[in-house]
Amino acid sequence: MDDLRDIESAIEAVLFAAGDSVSIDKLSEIINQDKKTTISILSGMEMKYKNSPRGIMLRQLGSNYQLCTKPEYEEHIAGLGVSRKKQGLSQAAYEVLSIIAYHQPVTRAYIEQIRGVNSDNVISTLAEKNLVYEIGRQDAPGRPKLYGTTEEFLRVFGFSSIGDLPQLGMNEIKMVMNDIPVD
Amino acid sequence: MDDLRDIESAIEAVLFAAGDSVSIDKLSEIINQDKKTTISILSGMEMKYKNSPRGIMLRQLGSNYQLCTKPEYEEHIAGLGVSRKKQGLSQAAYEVLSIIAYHQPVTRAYIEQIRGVNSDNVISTLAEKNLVYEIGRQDAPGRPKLYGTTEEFLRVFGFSSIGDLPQLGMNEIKMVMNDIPVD
Amino acid sequence: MQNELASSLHNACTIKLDNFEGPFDLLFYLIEKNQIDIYDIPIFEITDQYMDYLFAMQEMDLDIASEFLVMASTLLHIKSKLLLPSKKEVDQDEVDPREELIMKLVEYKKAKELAGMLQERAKTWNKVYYKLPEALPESAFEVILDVTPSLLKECYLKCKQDYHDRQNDVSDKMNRILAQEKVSLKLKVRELLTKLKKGIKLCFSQVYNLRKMSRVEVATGFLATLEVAKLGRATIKQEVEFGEIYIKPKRN
Repeated sequence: MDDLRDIESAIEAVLFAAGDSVSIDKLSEIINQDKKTTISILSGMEMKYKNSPRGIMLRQLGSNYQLCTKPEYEEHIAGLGVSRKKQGLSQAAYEVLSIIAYHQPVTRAYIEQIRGVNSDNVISTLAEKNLVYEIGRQDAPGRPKLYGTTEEFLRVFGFSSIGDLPQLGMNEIKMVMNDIPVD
Repeated sequence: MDDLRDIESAIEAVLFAAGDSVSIDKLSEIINQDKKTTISILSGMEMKYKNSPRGIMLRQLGSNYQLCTKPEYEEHIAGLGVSRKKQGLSQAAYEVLSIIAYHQPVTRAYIEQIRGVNSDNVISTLAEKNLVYEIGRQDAPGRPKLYGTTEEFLRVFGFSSIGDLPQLGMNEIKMVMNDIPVD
Repeated sequence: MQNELASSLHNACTIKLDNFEGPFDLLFYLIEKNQIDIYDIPIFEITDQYMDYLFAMQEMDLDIASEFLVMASTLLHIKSKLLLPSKKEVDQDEVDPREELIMKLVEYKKAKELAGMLQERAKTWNKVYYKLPEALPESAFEVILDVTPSLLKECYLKCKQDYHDRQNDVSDKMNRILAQEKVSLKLKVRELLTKLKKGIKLCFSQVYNLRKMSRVEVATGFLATLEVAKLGRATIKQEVEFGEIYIKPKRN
């Protein structure tokens, strides 16, 4: 199987059958190409889906890829009568999620320091919704848990990797350091 | 929504999200077209999927339509369920395999004479792994089996032929030549 | 201004009563409400407003979470620090007491901004549908052979070398056996007699050493020794069982 179009078709078939996200490693194994080639093929496909008159698209989720429908056809799909539960998150949950997303890996203590309020329950809720998970423990007294965001986080908020998060505030911090005004 | 391409995309999205088959009636309702038009759009799509480099295709099932993978990608899809595990060869296996590789065709007696130990099990294991096989029988008393290496052997070691085996140096060849045992 | 503040506080209490996630949230709300530059917080005003809010909560019999009180004391502390007459010449390097609070507020602001953005993004990406997995064939287990081609050659040469060594070992033994077979008992007797002619006592183990000759040769040597004794050309003596056998020449 050397023809690029045939490889792309095979990937489409595999991702369709999988439904779930499939790792780049697995895909490269299946199409019998090295990882680098596989990644470039997938990137090419991502663009093709985007720019072709298709109802589905390819999404990168960290080191995985998954097929999904394009958002613009939501109403048509709703016509099927499929009910789906919405990810209802509280304001507090969004705040904690943002802090974890930006500062990961991060401890509970750090989150609470930024928010100024106990965040235990909120973290549990986010973990239950599979948006954050415990990625390990900090090498510090008490070995506190470290939290990070999941693939589901990327999926729900439309990021292809953590690197996709908008860069906020770097300039602001600098500014604070330079111009502490006198009251 | 009047653009045919947009309608087709919407149908693809709907069928993808449904997973299952969807009735023509339901589809015509969703795309807001009469049944006849819907059928002709679906037939057109069926042909497009068939003739395009796609991994999926559209199938009519009575009065329903469903997306599914093309049969030719069955093996790739099967690869999803395969988990791979790396495994090495034992020292004994390497020894027997090397004697067979360099001396093929070769009898069990010859292998055992060189190694000085019973090699029955090792040969069986190598045969199970499809690295060696019985290529015939020697025209000698007892008509002993003759072993040789397989295509799988070449594939696993990355040789294109037996000629690709690591070359023996001049001194090494001398040593080997002096000691050919009597079979 | 005072009235305005009072009414905004009233609104705050009635509308947002339970909605503040924490002291930063409340502080942030006040800052936004008064359109204050986050990097230049009028600490006196903000502290007053913050305290007013807490009093209002108290009047309404609401439990005030301890975090809100911690913030109140922080604000009052900053305020008191700013009230102290500054010894400018000495304290050039002293940091603005508001700095830590500002840093925290900036972090909090970032979290808030991202939170809002996440909320927006979720709206879009919630419109996306995924497909359930197909019933896949039962999972198989594939073993990948991890092999090293160079090991083939190494193992082959090792086998050959071992074989070669064994071969040589065996032929040495064979040679010794063959050589010894040519030596008859008669020859061994003659050899021993020659040695005894020197008139020196011999140790059996030195003349017939298993390390130097084969078992058969040593056995033949033993027979030769007995033969010599029988001929009356030597006396044999063994003091201990399994001990050394001494062969002493005897003149006749």
